[in-house]
Amino acid sequence: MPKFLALRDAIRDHVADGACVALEGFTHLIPFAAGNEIIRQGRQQLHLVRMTPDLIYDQMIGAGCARRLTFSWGGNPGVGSAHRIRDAVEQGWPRPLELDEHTHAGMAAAYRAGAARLPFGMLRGYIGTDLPQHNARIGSVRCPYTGEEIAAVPALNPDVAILHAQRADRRGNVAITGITGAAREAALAAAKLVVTVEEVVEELPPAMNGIVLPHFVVTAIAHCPGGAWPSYAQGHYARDNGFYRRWDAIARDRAQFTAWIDRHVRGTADHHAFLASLRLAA
Amino acid sequence: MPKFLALRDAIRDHVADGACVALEGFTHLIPFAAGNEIIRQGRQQLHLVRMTPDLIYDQMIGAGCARRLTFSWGGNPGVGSAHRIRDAVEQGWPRPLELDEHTHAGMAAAYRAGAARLPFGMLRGYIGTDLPQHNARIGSVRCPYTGEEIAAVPALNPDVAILHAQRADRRGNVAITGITGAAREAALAAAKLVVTVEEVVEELPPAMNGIVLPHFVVTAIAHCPGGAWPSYAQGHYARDNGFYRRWDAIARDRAQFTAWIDRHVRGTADHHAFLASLRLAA
Amino acid sequence: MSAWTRDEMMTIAAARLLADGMVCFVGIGLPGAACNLARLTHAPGLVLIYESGTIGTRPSVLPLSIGDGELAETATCVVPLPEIFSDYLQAGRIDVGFLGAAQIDRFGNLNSTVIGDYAKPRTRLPGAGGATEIAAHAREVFIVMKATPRSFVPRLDFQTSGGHFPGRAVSGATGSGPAVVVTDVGMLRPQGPRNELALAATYPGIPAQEAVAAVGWPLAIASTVESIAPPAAAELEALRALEARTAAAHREPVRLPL
Amino acid sequence: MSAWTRDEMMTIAAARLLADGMVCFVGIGLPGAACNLARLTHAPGLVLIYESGTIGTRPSVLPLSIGDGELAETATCVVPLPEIFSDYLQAGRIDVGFLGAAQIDRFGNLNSTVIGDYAKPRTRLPGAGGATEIAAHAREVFIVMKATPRSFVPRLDFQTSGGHFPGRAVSGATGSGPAVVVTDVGMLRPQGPRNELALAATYPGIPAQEAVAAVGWPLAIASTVESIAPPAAAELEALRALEARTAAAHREPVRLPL
Repeated sequence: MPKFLALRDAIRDHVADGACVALEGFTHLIPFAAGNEIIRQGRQQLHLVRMTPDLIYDQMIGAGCARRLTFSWGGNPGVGSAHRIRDAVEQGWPRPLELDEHTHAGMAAAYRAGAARLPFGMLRGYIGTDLPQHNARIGSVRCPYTGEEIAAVPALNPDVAILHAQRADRRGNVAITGITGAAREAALAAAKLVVTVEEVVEELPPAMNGIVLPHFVVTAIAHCPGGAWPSYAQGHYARDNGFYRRWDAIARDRAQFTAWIDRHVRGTADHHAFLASLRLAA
Repeated sequence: MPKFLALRDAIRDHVADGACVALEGFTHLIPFAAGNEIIRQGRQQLHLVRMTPDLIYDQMIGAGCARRLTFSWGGNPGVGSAHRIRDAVEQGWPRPLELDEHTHAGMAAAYRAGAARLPFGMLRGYIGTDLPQHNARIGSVRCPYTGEEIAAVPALNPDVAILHAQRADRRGNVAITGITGAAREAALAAAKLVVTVEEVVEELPPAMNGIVLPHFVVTAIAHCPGGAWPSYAQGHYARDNGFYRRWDAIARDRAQFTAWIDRHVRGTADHHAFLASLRLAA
Repeated sequence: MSAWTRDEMMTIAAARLLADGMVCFVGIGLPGAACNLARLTHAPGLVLIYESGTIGTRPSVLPLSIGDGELAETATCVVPLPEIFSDYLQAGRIDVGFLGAAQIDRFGNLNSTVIGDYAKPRTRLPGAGGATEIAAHAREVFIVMKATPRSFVPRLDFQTSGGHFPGRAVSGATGSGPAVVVTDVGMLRPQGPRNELALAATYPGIPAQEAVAAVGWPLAIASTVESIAPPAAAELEALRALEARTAAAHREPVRLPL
Repeated sequence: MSAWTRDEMMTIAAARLLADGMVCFVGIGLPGAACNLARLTHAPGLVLIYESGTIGTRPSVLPLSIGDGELAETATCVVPLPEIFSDYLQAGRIDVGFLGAAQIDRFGNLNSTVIGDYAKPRTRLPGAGGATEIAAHAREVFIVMKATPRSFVPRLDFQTSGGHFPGRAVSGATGSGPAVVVTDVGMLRPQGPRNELALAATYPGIPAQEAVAAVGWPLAIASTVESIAPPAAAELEALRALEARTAAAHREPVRLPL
């Protein structure tokens, strides 16, 4: 049965320095509030895992939380570069970032293997690419029936996965509607699962084949409305495409980035105060 | 784009003697009408694949359609034996039946591998069981990272999968609600997919995360109301548990079984006539 | 409330083993009755998972199959069967797996495949289904079977699912194997270095000798044998009401979809 | 209708390559515009799949990301991302995969990973995303890129995705590789035994020399060079309306969820 905690307490209790952490959500339901809280609490040396390290990891990496990144696409979707990730890779600022780089198909196979507690995933992948020359973790396995060589990746089993979802019920079942990416797989692959939600309801709407993470796979739930902003929560609020565009200028410059993080993230007590401070600045 | 056909034509065009055929649906949405039509058309030497060869394969095997069975559990759920399957295995009546026997977890891995066009599936399975001693297709693979030995099964890629579903739209998208078992995986693993549906609608209800087989994976659709009886179609009709119980007596005896098949299946023109003949007999 | 039957005692004894909040992989028949009885009495937060893919299902009557429509309608969610086996069972998320079988041996190994030779069986049984991997990966396995010398045998004709077989510890099985065998004449639990099943609990009015006689191998008696309390009125009432609702529901004629 | 721009010609030329009913794996930017334009004009039955998991999506405006909410709302269904890659792309169910990149070489190999050395890059690019497996397994690959000598290079700094690389036939790639590269100065197609890209089509008023000058390797000219018809009024109108709707939608301020 998950605990219902304030986000501050959920992060304090479940994200340790040096931990392997996956904040997932593919464009949709990205747990930005949780990422900000990790920055606020000054976590260090994290091994961050995420298929698409976009703004959320740009912020965390720029704020100095990470030492290592497992990923398959890192940029600002539809806009351009993730400038803070670039700076960490190109210049080692604010600290060097070790890369464990994959393709989407490879990451998906690795999460799936992790969710099933298999030691590796496989795919017909990494064909015609230089990636395996630079990542020794990309391997292969021989089919015991056909003799074919199939690409392999080690299972991903983060210490903790963090998701944002639309709603949880009082027992801690978590329901998600819309694009999930590999969020379900990452959630089930992790040793612990922390979820921020838009609302806590008495009873979830009948799900039938909908996506529900049953309460016994959830470690902690934090009620955090707006927790996916500037990404979106289907049925609650839309993606703030304007902010994604504006982020390009904020993140391009170290000083400007740090001022933004200091003022809006480190300078606020929680996600509500963060959003209020942004509204004030707008 | 799938063709909309009469069930008779769909079976005639897509199920050849000797083919490898998977009629899937786990307790729910079992394509009984399609099975009956295969019997009616006198198909022979089929390699039947199904996790749970229950009444539908009891009928097809008793009617002499099959030479080989890939499966993981064969019985009358909650009632007892599948008498016709037993007779084929124990006495070779009406013809011998070769078994390719697995566990549910193994079949699921094999369908999943088939759907992904991987040559094999893997699982932490077949532990503490004599099955691998009797099925040479159950193998193993060594993890390239940990050195662990993991059970392997060859991918299942039937020539044709047959499902029953609640509804299709005019473009041939097929929507399923409720228990699916491994039906989606079997459908995507097969070279061709034939679906019988309760209704054809102009537009499907908004699906979001619901289960839809998009039209480009569907080969043919036959409108066949009641096509899952005596199993059920969630939202349309309930499982006829009474018939499952009555089947035990019908199937126990070769002559009685044959008389039933001759009268109700071979003696009727189509599924509607089949149901009418049963109502008359009741 | 009339006197209880042995079948009722067996189901109630099995139900009592389930603590609130446990995640159970449920089979059909006796296990289903025990799990649902527990849910309707002392363990309302019991999570029932059926291999059909229904998670957290709360049926008001016992299903005939493991995939009846009510299981889907009352579930927290319905997931594809492959996920149940890979992401729940294999991933170690099942507290208790319930199993029955045609034959059991003294180490809790089970046969549900054939009587006689595999290639030319005297009786072909349904086969493994989910049992092999439940036996391997559920944290604990509870077995519910009526005891007879024909089913509690010195040697299985075929081993479908592993109990405390030699080498279990290095086999890749992640669960701890059978914790209890609930029968109609008492409960057996593994003991000693080889985890041999021994009579560990008796029911009121059913002496240990009856259990010994019902088991086809020389049944060991545990050093301490628990005396199980008789069914409480509330337990019997709940079980009988469940069975009456079930019988009524299954008697209801289903119209042909014509 | 005003005169067309080269970007419009490029998008319209790409859109024309798509036949009704094709199943397309769509990227963001130019490919998304081309696919949606085709869907809104001559190919209403085009099936658009985004790697976010949306199948058969019909957005009224172009999304900024590949996972905007409208893609989910207008989709036939939304499936988990792993299924898109395993059961659709890897399974060979995608007719056309659209790709762009930072660099392309004469065999249609693509770089979207780094400029400079991988370990110490001059410019770190976003990386592969879905591209590597799209390049391998889509039945055909259509590339859409503006041509400049900086992007059409003799030698890639890093090969992210394979075009007609040596050994493709035995590499396990199940698709046939790049069929066309649509640029703003003409279209290239592979030719000859080594499948080297050659100028295969020109746009009205843009001579072959412009294409040759825009490409950083000595560009071959195909034996027959097709002359592409100028944008029709209906095409231009549909494209401009789509872009105007998109700009208006993206201009709409989003209220902070506070």
